[in-house]
Amino acid sequence: MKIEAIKRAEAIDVSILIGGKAGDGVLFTGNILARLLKRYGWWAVTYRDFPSNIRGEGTQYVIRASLEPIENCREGVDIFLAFDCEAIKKHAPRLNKGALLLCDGADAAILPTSVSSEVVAIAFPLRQPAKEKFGKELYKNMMAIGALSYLLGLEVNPLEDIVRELFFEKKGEAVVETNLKAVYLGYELGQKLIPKNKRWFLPRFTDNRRMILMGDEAVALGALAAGCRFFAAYPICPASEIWQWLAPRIKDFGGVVVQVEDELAALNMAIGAAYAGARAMTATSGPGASLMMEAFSLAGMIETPVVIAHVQRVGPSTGLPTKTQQGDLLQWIFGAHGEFPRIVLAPGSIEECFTFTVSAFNLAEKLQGPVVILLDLDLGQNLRTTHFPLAQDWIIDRGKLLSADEVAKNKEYKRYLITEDGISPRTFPGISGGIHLVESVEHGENGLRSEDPEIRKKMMEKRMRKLLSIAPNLIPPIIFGPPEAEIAVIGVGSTKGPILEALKFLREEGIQAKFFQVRTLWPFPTREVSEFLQGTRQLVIVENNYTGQLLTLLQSQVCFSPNLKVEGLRKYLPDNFTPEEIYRGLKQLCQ
Amino acid sequence: MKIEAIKRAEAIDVSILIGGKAGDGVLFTGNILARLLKRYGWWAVTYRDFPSNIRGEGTQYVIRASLEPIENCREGVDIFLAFDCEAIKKHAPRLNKGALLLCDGADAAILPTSVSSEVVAIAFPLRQPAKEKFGKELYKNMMAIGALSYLLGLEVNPLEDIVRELFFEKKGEAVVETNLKAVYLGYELGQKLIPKNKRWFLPRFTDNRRMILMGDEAVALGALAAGCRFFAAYPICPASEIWQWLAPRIKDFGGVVVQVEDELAALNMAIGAAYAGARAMTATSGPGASLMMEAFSLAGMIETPVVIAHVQRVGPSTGLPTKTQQGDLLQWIFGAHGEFPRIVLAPGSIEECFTFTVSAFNLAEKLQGPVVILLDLDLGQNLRTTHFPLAQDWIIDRGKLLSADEVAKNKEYKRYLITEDGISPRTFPGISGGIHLVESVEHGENGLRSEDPEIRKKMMEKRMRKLLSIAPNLIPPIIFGPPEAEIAVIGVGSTKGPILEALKFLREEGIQAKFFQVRTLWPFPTREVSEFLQGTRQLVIVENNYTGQLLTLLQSQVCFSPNLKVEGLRKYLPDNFTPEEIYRGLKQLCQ
Amino acid sequence: MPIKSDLAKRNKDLFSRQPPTWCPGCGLYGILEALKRAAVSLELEPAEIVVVTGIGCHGRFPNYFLSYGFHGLHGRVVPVASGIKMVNPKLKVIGISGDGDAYSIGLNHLLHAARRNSNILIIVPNNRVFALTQGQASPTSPRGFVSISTPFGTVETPLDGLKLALGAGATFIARGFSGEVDHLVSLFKAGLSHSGFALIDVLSPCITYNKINTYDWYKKRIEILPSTEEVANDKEQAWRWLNREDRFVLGILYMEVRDSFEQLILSDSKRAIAHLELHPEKEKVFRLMEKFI
Amino acid sequence: MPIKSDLAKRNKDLFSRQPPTWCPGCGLYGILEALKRAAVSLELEPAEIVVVTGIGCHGRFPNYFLSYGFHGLHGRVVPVASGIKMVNPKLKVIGISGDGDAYSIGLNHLLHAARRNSNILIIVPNNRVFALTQGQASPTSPRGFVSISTPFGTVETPLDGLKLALGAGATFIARGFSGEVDHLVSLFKAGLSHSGFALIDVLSPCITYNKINTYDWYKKRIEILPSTEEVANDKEQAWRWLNREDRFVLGILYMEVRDSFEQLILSDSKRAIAHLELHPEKEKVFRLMEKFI
Ligand SMILES: Cc1ncc(C[n+]2csc(CCOP(=O)(O)OP(=O)(O)O)c2C)c(N)n1
Ligand SMILES: Cc1ncc(C[n+]2csc(CCOP(=O)(O)OP(=O)(O)O)c2C)c(N)n1
Ligand code: SF4
Ligand code: SF4
Ligand SMILES: [Mg+2]
Ligand SMILES: [Mg+2]
Repeated sequence: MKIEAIKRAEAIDVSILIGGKAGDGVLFTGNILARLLKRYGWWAVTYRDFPSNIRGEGTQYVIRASLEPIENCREGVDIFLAFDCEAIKKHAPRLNKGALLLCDGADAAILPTSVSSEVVAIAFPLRQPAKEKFGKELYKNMMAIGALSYLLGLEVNPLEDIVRELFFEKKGEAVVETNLKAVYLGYELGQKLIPKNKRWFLPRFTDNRRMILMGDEAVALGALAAGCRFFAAYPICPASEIWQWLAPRIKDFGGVVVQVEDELAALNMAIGAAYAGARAMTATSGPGASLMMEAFSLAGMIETPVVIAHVQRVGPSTGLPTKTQQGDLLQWIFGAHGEFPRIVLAPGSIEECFTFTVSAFNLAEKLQGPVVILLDLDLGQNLRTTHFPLAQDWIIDRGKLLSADEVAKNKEYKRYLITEDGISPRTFPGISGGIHLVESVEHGENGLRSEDPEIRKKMMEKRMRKLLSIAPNLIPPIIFGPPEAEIAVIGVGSTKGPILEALKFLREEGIQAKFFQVRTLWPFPTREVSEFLQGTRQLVIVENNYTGQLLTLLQSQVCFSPNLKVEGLRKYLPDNFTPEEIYRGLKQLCQ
Repeated sequence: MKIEAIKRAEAIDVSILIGGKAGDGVLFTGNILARLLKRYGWWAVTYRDFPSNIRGEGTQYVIRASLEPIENCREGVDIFLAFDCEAIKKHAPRLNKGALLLCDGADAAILPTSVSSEVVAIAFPLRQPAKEKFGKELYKNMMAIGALSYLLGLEVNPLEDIVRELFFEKKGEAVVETNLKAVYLGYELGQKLIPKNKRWFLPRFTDNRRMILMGDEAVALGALAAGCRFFAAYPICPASEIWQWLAPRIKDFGGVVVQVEDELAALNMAIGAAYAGARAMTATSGPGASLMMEAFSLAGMIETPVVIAHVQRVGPSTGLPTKTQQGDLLQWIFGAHGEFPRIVLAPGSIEECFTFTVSAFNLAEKLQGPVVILLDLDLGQNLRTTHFPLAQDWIIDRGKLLSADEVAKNKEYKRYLITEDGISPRTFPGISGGIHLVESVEHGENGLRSEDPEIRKKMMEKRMRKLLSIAPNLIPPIIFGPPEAEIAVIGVGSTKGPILEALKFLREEGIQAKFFQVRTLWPFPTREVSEFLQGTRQLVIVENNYTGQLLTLLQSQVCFSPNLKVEGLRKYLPDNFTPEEIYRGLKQLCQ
Repeated sequence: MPIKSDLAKRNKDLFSRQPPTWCPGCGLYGILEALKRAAVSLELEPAEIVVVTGIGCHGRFPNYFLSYGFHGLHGRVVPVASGIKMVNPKLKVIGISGDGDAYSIGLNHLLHAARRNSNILIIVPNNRVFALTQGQASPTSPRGFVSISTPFGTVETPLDGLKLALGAGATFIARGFSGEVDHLVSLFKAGLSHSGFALIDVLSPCITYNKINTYDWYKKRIEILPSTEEVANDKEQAWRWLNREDRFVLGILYMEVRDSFEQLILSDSKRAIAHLELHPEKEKVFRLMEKFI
Repeated sequence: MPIKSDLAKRNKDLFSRQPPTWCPGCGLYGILEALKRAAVSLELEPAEIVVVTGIGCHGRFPNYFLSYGFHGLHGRVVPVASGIKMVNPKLKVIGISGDGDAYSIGLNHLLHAARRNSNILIIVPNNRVFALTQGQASPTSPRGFVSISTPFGTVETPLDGLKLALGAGATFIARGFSGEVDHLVSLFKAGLSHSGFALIDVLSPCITYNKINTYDWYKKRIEILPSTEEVANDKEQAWRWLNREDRFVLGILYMEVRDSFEQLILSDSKRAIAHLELHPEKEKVFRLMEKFI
């Protein structure tokens, strides 16, 4: 297959898989290795596949490192460290030719026959020596790091630094020492057990102003940068990381994070805080999002800016809380009762998680309404390498906000003043002269409830007009690839990386394709899509769900030319696409 | 204007408006009059416009009676009974030529100049004599009934019966007597004050096997007929009538209605009851619907049949709780997180409220999932006359349900058995041999949670397949008018009546139009719409909202021919369309 | 902070927005009157007060009481009020939440705010019925209450929000009666002066939908505690008062001095979050980004 | 009703579905063990029990306990359980709801079921932490609890669900400890035999995320009431026990005999709604339609 061929000189792109059981510390090991590779000057990305269970079920962690910027892992694996034979059974088929399998214990013997004969399997004892030398099986993980370092030809210094950084603050020098000992033991074992000709030698680069972090953390950073100083939330996977990262840090900025009793409280509290003048936010996933719909509609009606991060997981219902999906694309667009302006932003990379979050706060205050940042677990929780800083600069634009002095000048302050752009100057409680009522019932300019049909009409139009007024400030889509390409692809969110890599595969075969990354999901970029599709014959919508929500949205907003062949490439397994899958899918659909 | 001309021989179609303030008893008066006219063998429909306030704000009630079946009121008014001058100011412009205005007190003098000179205004004292004779202003309402009876030329017997029926059960003979006295007093006053030549003489018809009721009541009747025996709900306007009508009556059928603490409890409790074997239901409006989204997704995942009636009011947020709108059309289709099969039915008449509710329960149990009956306030709360009985016959089909014996025969019962049609035989707790677990987390056939991608895939497909399997059982759309008509109209719910009447107006002008009534909103009748549109040049989507939700849905599901001119006719005032508005709108859009 | 208004104008009209349109005789009039008087007597300014209300007849309060107002969702008065208070502790944040609003759909929030000791005052106009939705039973309806939603009478134990708030750790709980406006003024003053979570349940007749718990009915059944000045921090005593079946004990039933949530969690309670000047704070943010290098 | 299973097989394995995968040492093992033993000892059959659980480590219960099971939403155990019970009162309906599930997101339902006196048993495996979501503070976390969500320690008053349930009118409240399985069996038996709303809060160590409230910590702080046979219907006594700060009082703290919600609202408690044969009942429906003529 072509894909195999694309995998060029191995030393510039390597994929490492660690497999075991929840509770084995796979996540921990993988995180260290990824950071280590990043420190080495490589672009590292990770893929985590964990059960929603504390203990006992199969888990895998993939680290891909490349000399070129990458956004996602691939299917093939070059190095596989297996903590048990179930992992081997499950993942061995993914081993590339010439790959190496290190296997704790004697399980290495039972390599499934499906595996290429060029794969070399080595029994590599970890648990046993860990227990013997350090008294705890857990040290097997640090040993594994050591072994992999040897295997990859890494120098030990940066590793030492990382271990020190990660452990020192929390646990003190003694712990660092023991852990380093375990690392060295693994390294030595590697020297003993791993055939020399199976080693890799990853060169070290010094230009190291790169960060490695997950989308949730980038959103949190974006919130701080944007001046978010109030965050109320209820724990839920995979969104808690956002505010849990903020919780110890926001104090330094004069702000506060509160864990509240449920999602109803979370959004209502954030709305209260925003009404009173703070930049306020909450974060959740599907089940919590469903609970927030009522308050979402409230924010729209009372025209209060509030930001909601929604990190999608597999649904319906509780679904698979630790797996990724794009199954809630339409929820914030059509979900709440009634009609009001709202904005849904969908970042597709770590930088975008940051910059879109900053924009979200600016847009929310300009719109005076709710703005959603829609991620998925893949983007939210996997580590990706990116440039430092996440943005060189950014602004804070609080929209039409009156100062206390300006309010004082006002004769009669009207919270819902009807204006040409629909946006009414805002003020906050505590300011004399600005006294007003925000009202969830239909109301007149002064906020007092009214059932007058004419007022209803005007207010509805005023509110909806706001979306048009801020249209120029929305985040525009990006188009990749040549306009004249035969194949057009549209996608959103975390599929960006794999789509772009798939396009690269196609390009290498001489097939041109272009990609339209939807970045503002609502209001939908109808004009831009239409332009993008001009003259195009083949359109493929790539999305990580069953029903084709992005396609549904697209169809509802864009008039397709009858000459356009439209296909959906969908995956509803609890996983994001691999670039290989998209490559294969596009080839098949666009023959 | 043409419309005026259409209003033919007055004696076959009369519109009466009663205007006053909340607390005046306008609703009560109007209800009696409507029932009275219905008993008279006329088709009566009503329109209520009440503030969401207990007291003090303007309120109106229109009764239209016709010799032909009608579904809605019109704009023009023939008889106007005003309890105060604000009402006159507001509604006088709607008076038809030759109309009569009865006005309590001296306010009749100040007829706005806009009113046709052919209108006759009469000062008609009500409060004053009511207070004098009966000690309470409230009796003005019964007096009004008497006066209107005289004015309309009604016989007094059926009126007496109605008053007796309405009061007797509750209050005893003494109360009946006083009320009747008030009626007669009003009648006599009418004889004195109303010019003879202004009287109408509505003939009485004896064929009286007709009912007059509101959509909410028809839904409640449908629920009883369908075997619904458990109803949990939280009060909300305009949906409470459904279960409040059921509350005293369901006991006779062995069932129960419970008022619970909130909407989260309501739907979860109904789901619990359905899981345990009952036909169970809840009812709500927009704000409650938003709160139900999480449990809606649950019902989809665990495959439990449950029925939800949603009576739409004006949003967003609290909006206008006593006014009608079709602003939540998309909420149940795209609103909850995750993807699962669901059905949304939208009745457009009283009969359909009944029959669709029966169908909803059958469909829910066949689908093993949630079914929504989507009404709007206009359909839910206004009285309409219809044939008795609401249906001659209906069936109860509980879908794939195993008897205890059948379960016993099963070796190993699997709740989520993968079948060709996607539907797995169901059983209920308490039955030996049927023990199973329903699971909101993704699960295998036996209900045990599983994160296996293959199982996920199969289960997702199994669940979604169910929608295809039950497609033949869905309620098909109805098409009115000739297939070759130039103008095509699509609408849903309570706009049915006014659209059909508007089409009649057009027909009388020689303009042919056809109407596609969407009756199953989801899954959308894509094929049927496409067929309907074949060869059509002009399509108008009529809907009672701002953003054009039905159009959005249509566009997302149907590929329009490029030759088709598509227009939206929308109203987002807190009112349903009048037939005149639709007539005017269609003429303007389709010139 | 708002400029103090002219002392000469300091009477309760300072707090009038529009004339109320509640049914004549409704208990809400007494509550409105009492709150205005309490605000005047504490020398509060309309601009430093925020009144948050739920949906119900009580929800109309900000239409009549002049101050900043937030008429939000049914049952969500408490989180909104807490959010406002946390970002601007200088404001007096008053939640007015009906018995349906506070004790049916919104009970969870109420008790969590109590355990947090959020520095807000929640007043529950307890008419023991869902009035605005036309007379359904509420959690506080007396047992056997026949209503449009409960044709056979309620069978549930009426809920006493004060008992629950006491159990949840509220630091101020009191009961008043709309028919005793002077007493209510003293409760509202104490509640507004309390630092921490205060819940005042006000027995408040609905003359339209609750024909049982009328003014007269209450007058025969209330007992007013002698003083609102000295209140024992005694949970057992409070519990006994709350469990009296013969009488409604009116007054401050429990009060405790304890740091409020805001005092405990805000880094700087003098610098309100709402008043922070927002800058990109690039250097600080870059420093945090560096941790990911 | 289910056929009684072979007496010889009547041991706790009758209720085993799969081997549990909770962390070794988790308090949930004790609860599972105790529930199985209680069910055996009351001669219950798996098919007549329904276990409803919330989301959390506790939510996995029906994977291990063999009976009808309903793993629903986070915080909605109580309404689901009530719905089941109302339509089939012959079932034993047991809700298992974590401290986060029952006392954070789901508290409102719990208290309303208590005031209704719904005939269900709710067991709260109270590990004082949100375990499944990896260790956030829960409403019952001790004050000062440092967690991933509360890096500076919690400042809220820990919530005691039993106090609130008592205040709401629950007719059976008890506290147990996962480390005292025999005692727990007796509580579960009593709870299962109680007719009306029963809440059993079980102190249950989470060895992974709560390093404070361990088995040893509890062992020093529990006091077991002598008898579970005779329990006084004494709210004041219960309140005192619940307010003890030095000790966790284990046992049945309050019990009262009163008609359950189901007894009071169901027209015929012998004819379960779930077992009604559904027919169109045309004549009856027509008669109701006739009222609209
Ligand atoms: C989510 C939601 N559910 C239901 C309603 C309908 N509703 C409006 S007011 C109300 C109850 C009001 O009772 P209470 O809080 O006691 O206020 P009162 O009218 O008695 O002052 C209800 C159920 C709503 N607005 N929102
Ligand atoms: C609506 C919703 N919000 C949040 C979550 C995420 N969540 C799952 S379990 C849990 C808390 C579990 O705590 P607890 O009930 O104490 O259970 P434990 O794991 O400790 O047994 C949360 C917040 C969810 N599933 N649904
Ligand atoms: S209905 Fe009751 S609560 Fe509402 S305003 Fe009238 S008396 Fe007051
Ligand atoms: S995380 Fe805690 S509660 Fe969950 S299984 Fe492990 S010990 Fe038990
Ligand atoms: Mg009330
Ligand atoms: Mg817990």
